[in-house]
Amino acid sequence: MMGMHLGAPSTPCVQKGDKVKLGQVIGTPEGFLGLPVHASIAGEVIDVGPVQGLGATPGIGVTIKNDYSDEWVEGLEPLGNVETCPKEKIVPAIKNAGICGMGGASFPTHVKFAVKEGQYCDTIILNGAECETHLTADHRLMLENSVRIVDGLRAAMRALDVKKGIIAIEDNKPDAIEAMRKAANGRDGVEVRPLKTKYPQGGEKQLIQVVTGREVPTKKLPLDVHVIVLNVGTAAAIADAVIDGKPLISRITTVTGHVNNPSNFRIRIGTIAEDIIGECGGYSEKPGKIVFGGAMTGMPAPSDLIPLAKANNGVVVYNEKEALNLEESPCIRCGRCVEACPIGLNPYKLKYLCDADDLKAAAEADIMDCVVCGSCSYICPAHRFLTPAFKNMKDKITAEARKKRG
Amino acid sequence: MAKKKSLGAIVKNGLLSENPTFRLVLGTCPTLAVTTSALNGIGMGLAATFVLIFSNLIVSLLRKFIPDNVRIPSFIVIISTFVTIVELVMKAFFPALNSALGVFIPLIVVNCIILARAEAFASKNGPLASAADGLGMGLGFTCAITLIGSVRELIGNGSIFGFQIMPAGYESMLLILMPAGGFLIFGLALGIFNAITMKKEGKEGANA
Amino acid sequence: MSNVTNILLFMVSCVLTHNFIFSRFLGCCPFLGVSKKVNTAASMGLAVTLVMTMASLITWCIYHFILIPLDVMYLQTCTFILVIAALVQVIEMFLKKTSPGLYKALGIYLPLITTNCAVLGVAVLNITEELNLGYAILNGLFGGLGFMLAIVLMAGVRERLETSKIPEPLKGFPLSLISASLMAVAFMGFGGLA
Amino acid sequence: MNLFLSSAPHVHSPQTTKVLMRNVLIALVPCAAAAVWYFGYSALILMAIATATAVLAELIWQKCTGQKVRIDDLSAAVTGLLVGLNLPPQAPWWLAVIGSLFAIIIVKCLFGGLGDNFMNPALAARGVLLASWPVRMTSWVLPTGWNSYADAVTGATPLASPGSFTIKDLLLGNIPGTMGEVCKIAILIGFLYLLITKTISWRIPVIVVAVTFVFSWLFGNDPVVSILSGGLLFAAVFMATDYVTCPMTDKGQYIYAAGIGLLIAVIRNFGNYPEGATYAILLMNIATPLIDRFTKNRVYGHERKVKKENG
Repeated sequence: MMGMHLGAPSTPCVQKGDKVKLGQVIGTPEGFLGLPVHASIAGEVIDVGPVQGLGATPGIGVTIKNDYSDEWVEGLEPLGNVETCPKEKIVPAIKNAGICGMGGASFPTHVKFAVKEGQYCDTIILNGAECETHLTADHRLMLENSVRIVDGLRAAMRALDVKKGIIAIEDNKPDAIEAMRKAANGRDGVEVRPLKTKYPQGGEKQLIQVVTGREVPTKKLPLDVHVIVLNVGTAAAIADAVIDGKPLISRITTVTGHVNNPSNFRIRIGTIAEDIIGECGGYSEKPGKIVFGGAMTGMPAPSDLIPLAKANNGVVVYNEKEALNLEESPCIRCGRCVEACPIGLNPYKLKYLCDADDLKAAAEADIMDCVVCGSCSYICPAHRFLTPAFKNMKDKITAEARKKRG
Repeated sequence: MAKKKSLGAIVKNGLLSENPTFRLVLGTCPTLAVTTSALNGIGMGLAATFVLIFSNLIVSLLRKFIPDNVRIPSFIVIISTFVTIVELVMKAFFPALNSALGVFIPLIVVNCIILARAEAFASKNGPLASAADGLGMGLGFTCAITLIGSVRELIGNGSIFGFQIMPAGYESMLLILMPAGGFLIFGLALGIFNAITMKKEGKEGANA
Repeated sequence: MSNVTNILLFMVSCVLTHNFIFSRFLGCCPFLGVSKKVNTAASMGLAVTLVMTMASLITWCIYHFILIPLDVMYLQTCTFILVIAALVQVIEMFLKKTSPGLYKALGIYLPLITTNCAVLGVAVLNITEELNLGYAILNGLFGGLGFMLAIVLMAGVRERLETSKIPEPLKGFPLSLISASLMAVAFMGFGGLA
Repeated sequence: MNLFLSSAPHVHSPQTTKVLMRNVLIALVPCAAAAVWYFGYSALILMAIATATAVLAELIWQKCTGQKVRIDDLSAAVTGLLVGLNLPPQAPWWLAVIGSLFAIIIVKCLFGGLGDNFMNPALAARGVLLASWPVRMTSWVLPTGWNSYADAVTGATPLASPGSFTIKDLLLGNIPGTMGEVCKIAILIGFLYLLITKTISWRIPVIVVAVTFVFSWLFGNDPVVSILSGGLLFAAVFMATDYVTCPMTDKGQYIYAAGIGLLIAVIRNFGNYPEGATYAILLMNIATPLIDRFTKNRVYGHERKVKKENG
């Protein structure tokens, strides 16, 4: 898929019938936020055209038939050890590898590293919190290649010459904390910080507040409080790109829910859900809903032919009873959503503004600060659709602002 | 209001389509305070009607001579003279009613209906039409507060105009005679009135 | 010392027990009309308190120093209402100059105060209850504060009701009246306080 | 295969409105049982009538205004039972019917149904009944117990004549009073149940009782008795914590509860009603929208300024 990252989708640079090797660029980046797209398997391109992704409208995609040769493309330029390689080469390597945030936001990492004039970064936080339900992808990653993660962190720290790197892991993963501590000792400036398990601590704003005590002011970026947050998966990808020069072609994803044996896989980007679930021994029950991502923020898939994107850290299958979304009943003003909101907003009030489609009042009531974490809809006893309403309203407001900027 | 309407039509309009209490929601203070019994309601209604008719009459007669920017104070003077007349008449002939209505007799001056009608209608139309409008408005007001007054008296102490209606075992609901009851009954009456007119408009809209 | 306590008692009675709206029914028209927003309601309440206090002062003096000597007590209603109308005019001009913000916030409601039953009501009550000058002014002030308390609470409630699914025929006045009746039930709790 | 496309979040907490209301009903069972134990069979009838009328009224209202019938969320049943528990044991049956009708139709449905009323329906009904039929609502009766059918012995409540009842009586509840408020132990059991099931938070009841304790002591009467007598405990646990009519934020609930406590003490000592709890809570219900307006949580990333304008 060309549109797997935040920003303009790339344009395919291969035609039907071409032979592609593993890691070959099949989509050139477009615009400031653009990222190259790489072939995650070697084989023959059988179609370049619209593919139904998670978004409402189908995007452009390249379908490759796998010839199982897994032959790497030439011309990869590994930089060797992260501690000694030339600093200025790291960020371009990240861009060429097509790395974007793998926690869910899919924000191109090289743009995050572009530190503008007058800004500086003094801490890099690796998000190992993984507070999302059902998902253990990052947990697995931290157990199996903790050294790679620390390498990626060191590469990022050297690229931006940052002194302090903190790996934040929730204390419901003690073995991961142990593994990361072993990998991190001796590496200067790297520290593992266990956190008390709490949803939605994995969110960027919450993590910064918990780890550094700083608050990202409204309408500002983490860089404005001199912090950059990376997912542990992204750090591992950076290490692959810098050390072996390999692009981002696969990721660890949890496949769980009503499948015969739920497990974590290292899946090639672009594999369709049907094959992934097939790998787990198929559905254990008639599926009602397939969700890419966790239960609190995951996106529902229209069918099981959806390809895996770079930021999908989970594929969860629900049966029909769970999928049935109970119908909204009147709000009983119990205040649970106000308590649940990590940002301190008034979800019940915002919901009325969204129902009345009052963009100005909603913007005034700071709806743009909503991180769409789903806590309010989860806790609401009356099943009111709070998070979806806020998501649509935020999109409307950004679309409106973009139209105005024109 | 400029088009020539027959006097009857003006009176009817005051009663129904533009009933001051239900439709324009004017004069709420006396409506709430005084309707503790039907008798008070009628007393207040007639007093207000008297003032309405004559003040409309005088205002429309003098409308050519009153310079525009002094309009409101002059209206007030006219209205207050009639109110004083009513006050003195009340004190003389109906002392019981006067004590029942209490402070609300002088308050007729400030009653929004009168000033509103004087301002909206009387200053633009001939004396006869204004008097008719005064009568219509006054009757509309009287009917409305008598209706509410009787409802409150019926529930409040089981009688209308003093005749015991409710069966002996009935224990009257004292709340209705209190301010809270006044607000409630007036609110419900307005609600029902709106519901009826909406259903009527709905029907008219449907078959129109 | 006793003077302070019975002023305190008088205040409690004026603001709470015999609240101008909930137990004396004076000033309901603006109470229903203006109480859409809490800000306008507060400024309206302030203006009415101001007018009522000054009105009670002036009308009391007129009554005792002009009407009684000339023995024309029956002219009471005319003189009072004219004084109030003039007073509102003066305040309107005064406000326009000193605090245009408040003036703009009040806007059309200022002339409405002249027809506000509470203002004339307090003036007449001062006379019928034979209050001396001190208590007359207090009656105006505390009456106004009671009015303001009621109208601000009402505005709070009505703002809250904006987000409720009110049945069609009840929108606007009818529901405000019913809410006022529920508030009156609550205010009865202050009965006998003073 | 057709898949549902419902949006995130895909899981939901088990506490639905129905579960919460059911918890409140269960918490009320001890009080109801105590009432039947002390005041005999008539208490049971009264409560049944009140609850049935409430549920029926809501059903008919929702049917004839064409709304979706939602009586299964038990909110009408809770209101009905509360109206029942607020009546004196010897109250006539029509008092329960009128109380429930007023609570459901006027205070709740006219304002738009569940969640839209700004005043606690059961309490407003009690206020109205107290004002309309003062004699009926204040004819207290000494508990004659389940078995004895001797006609009731009237007596003043502990509030009206303090010191005539020992603390034990107050706790156990063989004292005159409305059905719900007599047995303090039952109320405490209900309160614990609500706390364990996280249906309500401790904030409001504890602060209301604490503030009343302090002010009763300040106003010079024995605080312990004043807390255990009258409708305070019952009102604080079941009435003041009604979601719909109490503020949304913690800060707001502190102010709301403190206000109630203060008003209870003031009305009890200076007003002419022995029972202040009803009116105190009604008054604070009116103030709740204003409290909500001025106790906004600080939004993440905004400096500490109280936003006055937007609602």
